[in-house]
Amino acid sequence: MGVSKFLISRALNMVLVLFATIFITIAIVGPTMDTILKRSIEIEVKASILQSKEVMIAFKDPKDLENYIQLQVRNAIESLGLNEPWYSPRRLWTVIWKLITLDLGQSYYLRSYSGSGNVREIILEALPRTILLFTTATILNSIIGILLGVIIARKSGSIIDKFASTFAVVSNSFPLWWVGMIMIIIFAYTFKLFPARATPLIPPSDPNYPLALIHHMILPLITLILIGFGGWTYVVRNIMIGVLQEDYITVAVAKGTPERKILYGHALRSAAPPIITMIALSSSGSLGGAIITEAVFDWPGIGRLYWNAVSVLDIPVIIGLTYITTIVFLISVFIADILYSVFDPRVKVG
Amino acid sequence: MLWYLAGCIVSNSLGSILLSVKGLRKWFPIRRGFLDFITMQPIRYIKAVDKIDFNIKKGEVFVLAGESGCGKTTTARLILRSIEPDEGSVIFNGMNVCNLRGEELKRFRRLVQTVFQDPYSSLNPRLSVFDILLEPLIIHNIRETNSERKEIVYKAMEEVKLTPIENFEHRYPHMLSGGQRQRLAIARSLILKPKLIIADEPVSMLDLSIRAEILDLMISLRDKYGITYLYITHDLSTARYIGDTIAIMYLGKIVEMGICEEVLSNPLHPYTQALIDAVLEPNPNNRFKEKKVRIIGEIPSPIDIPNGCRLNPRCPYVMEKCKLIEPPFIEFKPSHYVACHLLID
Amino acid sequence: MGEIYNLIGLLSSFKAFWDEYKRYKIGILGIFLLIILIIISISAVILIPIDTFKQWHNPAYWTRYPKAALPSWINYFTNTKLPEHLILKEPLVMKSESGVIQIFNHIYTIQFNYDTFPDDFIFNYLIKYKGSPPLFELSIIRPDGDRLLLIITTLPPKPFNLEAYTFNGSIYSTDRVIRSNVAHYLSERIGESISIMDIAPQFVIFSEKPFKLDSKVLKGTYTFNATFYTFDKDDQLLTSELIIGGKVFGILGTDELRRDLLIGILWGTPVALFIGLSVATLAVFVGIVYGIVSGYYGKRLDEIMMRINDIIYSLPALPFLIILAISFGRNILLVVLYLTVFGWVGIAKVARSMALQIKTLAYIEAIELIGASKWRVMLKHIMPQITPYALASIALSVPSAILAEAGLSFLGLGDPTLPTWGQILHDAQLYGAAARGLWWWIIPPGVMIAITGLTFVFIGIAMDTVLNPRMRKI
Amino acid sequence: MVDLKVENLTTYFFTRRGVVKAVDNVSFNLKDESWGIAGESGCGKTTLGLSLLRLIPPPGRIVKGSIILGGEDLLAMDEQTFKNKIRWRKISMIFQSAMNALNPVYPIGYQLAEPLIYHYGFSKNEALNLVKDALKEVKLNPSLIYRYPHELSGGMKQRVVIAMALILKPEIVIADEPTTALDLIVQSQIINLIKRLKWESKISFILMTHDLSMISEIADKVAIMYAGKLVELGPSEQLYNDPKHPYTQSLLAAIPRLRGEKKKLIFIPGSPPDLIDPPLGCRFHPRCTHALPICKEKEPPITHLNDAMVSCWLYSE
Repeated sequence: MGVSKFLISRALNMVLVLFATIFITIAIVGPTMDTILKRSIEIEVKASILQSKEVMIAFKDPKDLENYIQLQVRNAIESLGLNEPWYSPRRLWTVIWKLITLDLGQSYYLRSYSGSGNVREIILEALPRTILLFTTATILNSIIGILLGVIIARKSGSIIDKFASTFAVVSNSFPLWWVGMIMIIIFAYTFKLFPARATPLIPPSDPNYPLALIHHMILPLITLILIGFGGWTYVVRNIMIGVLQEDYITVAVAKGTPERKILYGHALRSAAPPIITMIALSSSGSLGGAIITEAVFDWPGIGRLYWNAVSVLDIPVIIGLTYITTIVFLISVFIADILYSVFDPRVKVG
Repeated sequence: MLWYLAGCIVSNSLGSILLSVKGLRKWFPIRRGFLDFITMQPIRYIKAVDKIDFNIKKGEVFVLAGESGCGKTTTARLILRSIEPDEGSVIFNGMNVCNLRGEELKRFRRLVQTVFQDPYSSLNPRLSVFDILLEPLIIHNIRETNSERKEIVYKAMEEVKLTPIENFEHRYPHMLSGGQRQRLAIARSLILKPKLIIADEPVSMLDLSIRAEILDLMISLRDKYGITYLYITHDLSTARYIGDTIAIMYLGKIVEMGICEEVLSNPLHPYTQALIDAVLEPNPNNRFKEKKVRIIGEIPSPIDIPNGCRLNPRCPYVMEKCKLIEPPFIEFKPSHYVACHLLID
Repeated sequence: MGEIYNLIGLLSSFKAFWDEYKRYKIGILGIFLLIILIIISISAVILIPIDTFKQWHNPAYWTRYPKAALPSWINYFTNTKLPEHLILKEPLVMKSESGVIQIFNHIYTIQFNYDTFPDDFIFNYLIKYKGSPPLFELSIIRPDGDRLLLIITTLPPKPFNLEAYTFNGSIYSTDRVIRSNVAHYLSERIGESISIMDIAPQFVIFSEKPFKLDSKVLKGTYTFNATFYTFDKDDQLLTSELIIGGKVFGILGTDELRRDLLIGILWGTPVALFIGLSVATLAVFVGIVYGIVSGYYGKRLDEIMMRINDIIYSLPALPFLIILAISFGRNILLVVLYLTVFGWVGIAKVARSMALQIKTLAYIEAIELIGASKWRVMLKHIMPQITPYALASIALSVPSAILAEAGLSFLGLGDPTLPTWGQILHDAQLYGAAARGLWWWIIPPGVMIAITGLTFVFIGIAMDTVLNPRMRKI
Repeated sequence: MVDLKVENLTTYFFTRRGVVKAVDNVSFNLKDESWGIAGESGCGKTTLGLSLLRLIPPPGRIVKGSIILGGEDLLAMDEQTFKNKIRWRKISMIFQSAMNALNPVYPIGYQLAEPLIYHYGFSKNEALNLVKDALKEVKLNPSLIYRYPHELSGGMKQRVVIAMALILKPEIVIADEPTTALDLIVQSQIINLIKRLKWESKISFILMTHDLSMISEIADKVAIMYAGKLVELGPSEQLYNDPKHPYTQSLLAAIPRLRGEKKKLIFIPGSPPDLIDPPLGCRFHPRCTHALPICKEKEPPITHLNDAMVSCWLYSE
């Protein structure tokens, strides 16, 4: 099977997974969503009726009024299709169609900085900030990890290797967000080098906002790297040690290929496919994990948005975010596949 | 009791046909991706075994020889019904193996046993020698009491000279040498008193110095219990050492078949001839001359099988006809069959 | 293929495995830590009454404890000795009678050698009386011999409907009477009248003379004397308790909600071990069975099963955990279930690939051709080979389960009936502990999470090194 | 004039389980001829080959001995000199499995060009042109330089690996089981290729294999290795027609023949020893049918018989 065929089949697979994910999300939040929606419609309808005096006057008997309200509520529910269960084809199709067209609806409570309640706008406002922080961290981590991993793989068993491996294992065992709290104690409380909250105090419209954002980003970034690069180094080291045991490395040594060329050419090139996959997966995987980290640093990205949405149960925002996160994840998987086929000439998946 | 009697019957009726393979065919479809399915790509096949016929007589060693990928192992699997054929039949002892179900199939499994190439992976590493030999008895529910079963196991161990028994019965496979493992594998195949043992390259992974031991063991068991062997190999020298009848396979077809000694000393098919040329002999004079290599290149993939005679792109004697028509399988001399256009006219 | 076979051979007995395992220092260290964690868990369960941990989320239970107090060992490292929070329950008891009057004395003697003043003090008592309400007097004798009468009062009368009245009284240092008495004492000493509104009794009582704003603490022995005069022979002073509010408390200090962090940390251990081990075991079990069935049966079933696996793998785990916790509840067993749902996927993949490898080994075909059923092959000939791997992956899955649970708890989605390390950190975050520098509230839970994780990582790495010949040096 | 003198070469692996005595006091002398080193699996052939290239992976180490090529002791050289002057330039190697000896992510042309680039400083394009010639020499189409290893058949890969070993025109080429995993007919093709190279380019091959028949196709002199030791060595004719050591005799009698009279094969009972704890005295004695009491106690000395040398008590006084 050729590369293009391989990629097309991966793309089809991606779409399939995406739909399954949406379905599962709806299935989990669907029932909750329905009750909440119905209740809020009821309140809305009641409020609008009780506010308008003309309607009130028209009814003499409170029973009639009650019946009228019930009727209006039922109409409203029916017009939204809420009388059918969440799994009815019509409603599923509406939701899926809306998701495909990226029409993520209106939020219940949350608003964007500009005051808009459009879910897509709210998410698109937060997404770049998360990408700014976490993608930068992933890129820096992978660079440090690859360089360091290659060096210690060559000296596997040495003191520096043991030290680095231990650091990797130990640093990976601490919760990232906990380290974040410690970093705040050290650098924001004790030494007062960085602000404790990562959200800049000036409004986003201010021209200095991007600069302020970067200043506030330094502490979370340092934390992400401190905790992250060890793991990267360790994984790269392990892959490299495996590759360095291959016969073709011995052959390269025998041929007189300089060591640098062996490490960064032969070995790293062969180790590239899994490493590339790892970069792609972890740069998107971090979006999901961002929730807690952003909560600790109060970083105004999608993680904190997700957290806010969950705290007030803003279901449209939750679904929208889950959807966007999954899309980003799947796209990275797809990119990883493409890169894999670029770096590994053997790629042939049946 | 039946299994015991069966052995006696066999020894009395040497020469009659035990296993008959007729028009056996197995094409493996190549897995199509989702995309191939949509674009209506035709299904392509690996033509592993493409209509072969042969008979194995009771008590003989029938050799199926050929290079890797020629379909010999697939043939064995078809006979064992480890995979289902697309076409053709396998008649064993009067029953059509392809139609067996349930208890009948289980009985068949008891009568036909296998010995594999790799003595390292063909034994469950978690079981001791004793347990490995006990396993078939448990599966087939042979003899009720433990002491009776123990007796059978010990007897099998003695048979293959895994003695003294107390030294071996509690060992695990990794504590045995390659030769001992292969003897254990033979003991396991023997324990159900089979009529046919299919041995797939049983010595090719063993060191030279112990190969003869295994081959001799196999022959002695044949003489003692009248067991029939289907011996699968790429090594014509051991084939000659142990075989009675030989069939040479190339790309899913049998190209030549006959008495072992006859085929190997008077090969008729160019492929057989080339194979025999290629066999190495320990002779210091060889180093002064080039080896004769009659056919060129390497075996093509069994997906893209050439039209006509399958050997035609590599054959030194190729004729126009060879590229168009598949040669029939004829009895060129008494009991010596061959499929080659050169011999038809 | 050969590798996996050798591996299985190597591990054919537990002893062989252990001989190999114990060569790895890291593995020994892991087991050592595990034993410590188990000891902590057992002692937590035995030593700390279950009531205590059930009260974890009940603020009323913790009122006698200080607010956000540092751990008491901090005094060894600083020049200024901070007062320890004292909860004294064993006074010197004296009892005398004169006629119908009984006099109960509870005398607390404390050495107060700290450099800063206590926060406050509280005196609690429990008295039972039948007759006229008893008279109560609380006084203090300072190291310089001054005696201060803090309060003298009559207890409330016995309700008519009761035969005997058990009265639970509390005297706070902030009580108006005390402030007034102390103000009186102070104005006598400095010759100025003091408004009782300006008085914080502890700053006077524990201060050096002359009483100035920057006066230091008067170090020495303080005697609190509580005297009760009762008027019936059956009247009894049951218990009393003197709390000197300090700035340091216990081994780990307290949090903003006055909870003793030591209790939270100790009780967190068995909870974390339970969650970690049960999630890991369940996930590995499900993953292995799933993987073996998928790998061994192969073909279409495998295809379907692996697609399902892919889908779960692609779900963003934490968002979904949050959704699940909100939609279905956050009982500890449910949390275990949620974490399992996301935990088995990777293991199933590995188990499947191992099953596929083992399936290609000739002995599987051999046993099939002898006539063994599919179940027999899976249970007797595939499963045991994967078991050692399963044990290693259980060990390696524990840390991620613990981290995930801690994360959920940190977001406030943990089981609200249990103290967990994640929840302690959640509260710390809620009260801005990091930005306020309350390090003792943050460091121990994180360190415990890491140590517990490391324990299993160490064990897992050692097992994995034994099991994975490629990583092992000859 | 090639003159390789290996004396008392000893290579051990220092493992956790103990010291694996993979190559123990091996001596031979190669002069403008091809050698075959025969031995069963695990006898130390590959380690011997890697020792000659000083490529023993840790925890292995050359413990003692000397390898003298053209008067220079290769083991006394510093690594840089050895790398620049000897390895691949004078001694190269055809590695055991062609599949694993080629890096899957580089086109084969580049892999063949590397020695030219790093030893002689050719530019990549110049080197690739020379590679094309080298491919022609092993009967491969020069256009293959842009192909990746997985696109070639087994026989082609084997030819590529041979071309790689020859690219710097070395004096000595070590071939470690050069035809394992190849089909019979392809094996003959490769043997013919090696023969032609030997005749035309005057390269001395050191062929290491378990297959005595294959050695007879190429080697002028043969050494038989058992459990890390050389037990017998001598000219081909001598060794095949009149083997001295009981091990050699048994090995030859264990080979099934396709031609000539059908003889009963013999086998050697038992299995080769563990090299961590080899038997005292002669390492072959537990499997030897001619074993004398002294064989269990003292290692046999080397006895010269005509052109051959044998290490066996049967031939020594």
